[in-house]
Amino acid sequence: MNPATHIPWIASYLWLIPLLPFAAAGVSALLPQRCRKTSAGLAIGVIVVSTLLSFCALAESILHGLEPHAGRTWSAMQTHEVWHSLIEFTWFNYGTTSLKLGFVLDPLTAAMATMVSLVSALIFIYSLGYMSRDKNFTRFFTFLSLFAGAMLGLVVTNNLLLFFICWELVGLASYLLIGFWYHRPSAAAAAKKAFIVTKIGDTGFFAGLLWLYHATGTLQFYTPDHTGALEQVTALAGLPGIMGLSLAGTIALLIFCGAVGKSGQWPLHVWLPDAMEGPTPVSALIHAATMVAAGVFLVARTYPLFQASPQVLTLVAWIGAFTAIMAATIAVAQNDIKRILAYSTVSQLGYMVMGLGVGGMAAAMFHLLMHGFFKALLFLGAGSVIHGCHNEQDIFKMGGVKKHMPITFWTYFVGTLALAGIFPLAGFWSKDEVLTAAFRWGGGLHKGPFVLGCLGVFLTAFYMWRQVCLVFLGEYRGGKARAGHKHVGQEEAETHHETAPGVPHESPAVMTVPLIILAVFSAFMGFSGLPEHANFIHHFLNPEHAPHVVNWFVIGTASALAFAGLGAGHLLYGVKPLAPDEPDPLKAKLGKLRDFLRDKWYCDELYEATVVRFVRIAAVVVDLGDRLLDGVTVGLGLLARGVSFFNFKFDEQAINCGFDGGCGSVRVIGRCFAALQDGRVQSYLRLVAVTAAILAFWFFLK
Amino acid sequence: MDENSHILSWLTFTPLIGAIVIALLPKRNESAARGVALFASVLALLEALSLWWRFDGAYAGLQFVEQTPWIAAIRVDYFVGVDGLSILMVLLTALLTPVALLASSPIRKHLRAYYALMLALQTGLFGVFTALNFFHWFIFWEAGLIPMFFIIKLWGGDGTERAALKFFLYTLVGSVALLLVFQAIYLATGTWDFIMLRDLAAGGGLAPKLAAMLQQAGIAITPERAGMLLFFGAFLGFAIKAPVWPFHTWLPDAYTQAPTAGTIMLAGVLSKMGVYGFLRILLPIFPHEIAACATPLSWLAMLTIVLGAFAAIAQLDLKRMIAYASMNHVGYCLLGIVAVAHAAGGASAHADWVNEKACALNGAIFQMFNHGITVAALFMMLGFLEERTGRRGLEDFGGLRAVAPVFAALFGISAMASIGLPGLNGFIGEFMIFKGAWPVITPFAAVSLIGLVATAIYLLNFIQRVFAGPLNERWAKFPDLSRRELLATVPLVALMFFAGVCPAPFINLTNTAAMKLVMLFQPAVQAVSRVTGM
Amino acid sequence: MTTLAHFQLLASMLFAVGLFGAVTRRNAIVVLLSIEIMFNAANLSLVAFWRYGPHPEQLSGVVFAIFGITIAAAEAAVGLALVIVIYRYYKSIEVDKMRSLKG
Amino acid sequence: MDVTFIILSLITVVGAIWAVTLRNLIHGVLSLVLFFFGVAGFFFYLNADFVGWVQILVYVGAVAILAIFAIMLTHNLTAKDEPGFFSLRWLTGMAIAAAVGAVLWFAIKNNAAMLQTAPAGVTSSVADIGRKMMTDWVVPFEVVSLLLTAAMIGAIVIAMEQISHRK
Repeated sequence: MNPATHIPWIASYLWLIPLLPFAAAGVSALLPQRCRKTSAGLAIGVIVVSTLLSFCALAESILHGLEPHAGRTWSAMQTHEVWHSLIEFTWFNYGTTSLKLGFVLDPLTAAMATMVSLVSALIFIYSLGYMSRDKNFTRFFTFLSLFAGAMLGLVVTNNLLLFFICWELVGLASYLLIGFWYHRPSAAAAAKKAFIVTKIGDTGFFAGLLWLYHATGTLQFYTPDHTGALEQVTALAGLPGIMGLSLAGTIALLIFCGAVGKSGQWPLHVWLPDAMEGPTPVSALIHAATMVAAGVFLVARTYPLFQASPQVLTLVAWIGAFTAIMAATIAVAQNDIKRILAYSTVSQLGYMVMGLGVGGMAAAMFHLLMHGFFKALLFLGAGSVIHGCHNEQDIFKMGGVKKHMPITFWTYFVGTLALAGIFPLAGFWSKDEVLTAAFRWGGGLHKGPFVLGCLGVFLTAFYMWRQVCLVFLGEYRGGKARAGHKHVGQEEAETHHETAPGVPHESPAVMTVPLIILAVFSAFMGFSGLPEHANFIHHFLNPEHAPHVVNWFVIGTASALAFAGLGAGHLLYGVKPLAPDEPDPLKAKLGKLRDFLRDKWYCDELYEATVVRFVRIAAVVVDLGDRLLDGVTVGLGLLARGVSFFNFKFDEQAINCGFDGGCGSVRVIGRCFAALQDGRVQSYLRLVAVTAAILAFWFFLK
Repeated sequence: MDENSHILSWLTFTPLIGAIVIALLPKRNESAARGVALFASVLALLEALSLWWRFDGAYAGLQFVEQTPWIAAIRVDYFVGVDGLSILMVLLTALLTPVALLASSPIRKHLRAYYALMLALQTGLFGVFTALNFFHWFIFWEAGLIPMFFIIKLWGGDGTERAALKFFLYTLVGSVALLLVFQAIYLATGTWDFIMLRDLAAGGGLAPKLAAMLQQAGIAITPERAGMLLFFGAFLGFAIKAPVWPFHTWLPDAYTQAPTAGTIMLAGVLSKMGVYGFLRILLPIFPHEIAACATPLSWLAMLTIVLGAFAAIAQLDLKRMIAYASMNHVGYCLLGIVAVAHAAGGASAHADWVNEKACALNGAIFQMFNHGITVAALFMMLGFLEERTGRRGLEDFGGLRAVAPVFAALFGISAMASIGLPGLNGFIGEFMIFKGAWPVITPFAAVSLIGLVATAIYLLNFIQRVFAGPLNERWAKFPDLSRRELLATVPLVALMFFAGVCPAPFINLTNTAAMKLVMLFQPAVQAVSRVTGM
Repeated sequence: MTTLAHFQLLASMLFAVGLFGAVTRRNAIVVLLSIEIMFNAANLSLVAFWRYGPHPEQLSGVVFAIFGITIAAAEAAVGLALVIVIYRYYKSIEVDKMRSLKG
Repeated sequence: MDVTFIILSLITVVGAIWAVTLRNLIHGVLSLVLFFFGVAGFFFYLNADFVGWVQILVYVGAVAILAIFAIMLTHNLTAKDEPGFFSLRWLTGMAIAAAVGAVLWFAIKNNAAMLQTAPAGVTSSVADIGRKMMTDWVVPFEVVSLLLTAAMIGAIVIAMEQISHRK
């Protein structure tokens, strides 16, 4: 770093944003379980400080980002480049060189850090209420802090390796939190599944990282002298990679593997719905608002590599579009409130990935930020409903909750409309951006993602309204005391025996206040991305590619489809509220197709039958091979014993038995010789000596 | 550097003195053996730490050298010293022995013999890692083998006969191969000295001498083949010890049957003897041969990694599982070493092969250290598990986290270090190895990445079956770690964090030596970048 | 002067003594040791042949003797191990009691 | 026939005879050691110094010690119920030994080449032997090495399997 250039103070202290939560996690890991208040207070206090720092970073970058060449440029920036400010340090030396890590402050970082820390802070506070009776409360906040630290770390880093490190730590935190109720076999299995499935993607990411490191000699995204990994893309695009791609394309593809795993894209989406085994705040924080968006953020961060390879971008777009539509169809046929939201998350992530693939990086990031707010809102709302309905998660056993939980209802309602993309809520603007980008992508087959995306809008609106109708409208269907709560965990059950069972109840303020704040954000944040003129977000994140034209066709189609979806949902579920135990009307309408959707396109079964089975068989085969090898070595030693045993048996069975009967005369002669052969060694020796002596004499005399 | 301090000799023989003291203890005073052993091993640890303190990482040559003629007739010197290749191994040995002794409480019979053998083993290990003359290096090498054999046999589990015998025969074959190789080398060159042999080999003088010697014996052989022949012999010796697939079948039995402390030493340190042999002997003394064999060796490294990992998935016995995991992790070291030997090729924007290879080699050495720490912790905790319950089947437990949270947490951290989670030690070594190996042997490195995923599969399976799920009522009274067990475990876990977050102090120790070794394989570059003070 | 015949006669005498022990004594250890005596006699004969032979520079006899000693050592190691095993099995080391060679 | 030869002959023959006849096994082994030394003396006498040293090392140092160990381990300090001197067994043995000895005697006596005297200047330096071993004799050398290794392993295996049986 050129010492003369001015670094804004917040860039110098950017590392504090992730480090504070890490420190909190470390301290609270050493605290005994009884220090509940200390642990929670520490976690919340620290995340609030991080949030404030993030806001400072945002302010700083807005100040500079909007006027990139207004006198106070930090390094010799070309005018078209995004403003950024760098800090770097050496981790260790090897050979004659060193491994440098660093942090970057740029608009992408600032926006993402703000969203992550803000949503995290709200969810931490919400958790105070939700987890209040859990006996591992202290650990919960430890893990949450660990998660927040890792997530913020990957946001602020300027180095792909540090990114990967935080990325893995995020995966660890996710593993720990999904398996938080470890005594449930399903939670333990889901945690393992999440870790391994994302690890598969991470391996690709790791390979891409190694390759990029070798090819560019650095892993810093940007360096003051413009030799960062992302600043050498032009050179990489000229080198050959694998499968006919350029080296840049190959690396991008490998990095995208990581994003597919973490962001739950097809074909590695299977872990995300299972991850709902974790406590609901975890689902909100990790599996809706922040962690799963890390994959999208990764692609956005390394976007120059992707831009260098149109083939990879095409793949990204189609995977995103396919995931969006597939997850949306699955969400339609689910009954579990959290699973619906989980598939909705997968679907929305598909939108973001599609947005990246079609070249709308800023649009995708915008959708990511907005989605972070409203999906966190929806999950926390769902948590509140589950809390209020005594741990019921089946939406067919809810209904009429609006009366009992008005705050939850209204905030949830805002979230639903935002997700469905209804004007003027956040989702409307961001989804519109993504669809516009897809529309502009090209003609012919390249319109595919746009069409799938539009279909997805309809389905999104439909399943969300189905949920609202079934949960909040009509009459409460879960009044009867149910003997077995199939989803109820011990801890979750313990959290509310203060109210009588049977009637839903509103959640405490510590839970509703975060809902209200998030609802406000979901409602109004969209205006930061108004199209037409002064599209703030676009200018801010990616001034190079800001579209300036409003596409009324896209807006019209998307809005119409969203309203159609809401209408269809209302027709099926809203007009005539369902009675208790009445089957899903969708069953009649879709028939076998519904089973297919309810069973998630049989993805799990398919993987079980192919990948998992393959690994199992491979392991067994390797193990057998090993035993065989062992057998060969040991067997060589045993071979001699085996041969003699066989020989013995042969003598015993074939020779002795066969000849015994008919050889009486032979026996007589045999007995004579047998007398000679008395089994004493020395007799033989004598015989040998005498024979030798006689033979020698005979030899001499001859 | 104080050349006359004899610190290495003191370090090497401190445990032996302890062993002799134990042997002289009166029989009724058996329990004192434990105290004496601990004292001697802690003393050795302190000496090793002082060695570390005084070690100059920037100096590429040997330090604390002691050289005196010993058997003049066959030119055997007592010649010891440490450099960056061995300092971490000396530290590892010094560190793990007290830990293993702390984990020895299940030993109930023949206490004196047990502790004396453990200390003798430590002396053997120190000797192997400091000796620079084949003759007494080999004596120590064997001296490490014999106590181990008895430890497995006398204090091991039910199947010790087979395990001990297999261990003994396998390693004996390796030792005989090594001995023959060095006899031939001695006859051809008249020296046992590793350093002289390295210089000779670097000048290309070793193989012709060998061929000449064999020709004199009436065997017509080209220098290339002569060198290759001896390389294979030495390779066999180290491949069995490491072990490298397919010379590994002694490993699961020996690791499983040995008592906990024995397994800690076997997996933690003895397996490093093989890899150390690659560093100290195969790379410097057979540079051309190992370079010529780099591709087959890459196959072996890859197979060791992948097959080890898959075999671990299939195991239902936890100790066997971790045994295969250990093999899998040693495979990474080998991958890094092979990358150094491989003739680098291909186009690249930054064809900085020396640094790539130095990275791989540093990574391999660091991985040896890390793996020693991690696998020792894993085996130790498995030992605690077995000690408490008498079981070690994958399906015998369940939900232990509820009753033993500290145990679960420490085990989880160790498992994560083994998986290679960033922030813990395993990641640094693996990252550096892969970083260096990737450009050199891309296909092998890429396939080896499967090993990383497979490691996650079996270790998470382990955690899920043993620590998560509903509590197996049978173990409702399972005690959490005692103070003594914490004393043995926590330092290792702390070291995992430290090495994972601040690898620089460790890599600084090894870097110059690694660079020097890499330069042997990059003669063209040597002329240009002579920066490391050869 | 000592001629080659002196050595050969001495060697044959020692061989005969060893043979006597081997066929006479019952104790397996003594039998083994008698065999060692026979080995020694043979080695003595070989060395003497070398010393008196036409091509001493070939060193054949010496080398043979060394091989002989090696083999005798191997034989002694295995033999005495066997004796110990046999003792454990039969609780005796009398060769007469070992009759498993009988067909 | 010089004095050295006579003394050495006495030592060896007496040692050998004691070794095969004494009842006390320990005494027998000690006589055997005497015999071994005698043979070693002959080797020195014949200018085969190296063989002599090897003889002492291997026989006195290893074989005799091994034998003593075997005696101790089998608790067999004296050979009990060994038949007397004039038993049939001993007489047969002597007859056989005498027959074989006679054959050899006969062979030696009838060979004129046996009467030659020792040429001067015949030596066997260690270096020469080593060179021969590693050149002309390298294959037998390796075979014998292998045999020795196999014997070592075999001895260990044999002794060890019994331990496992006992358990």
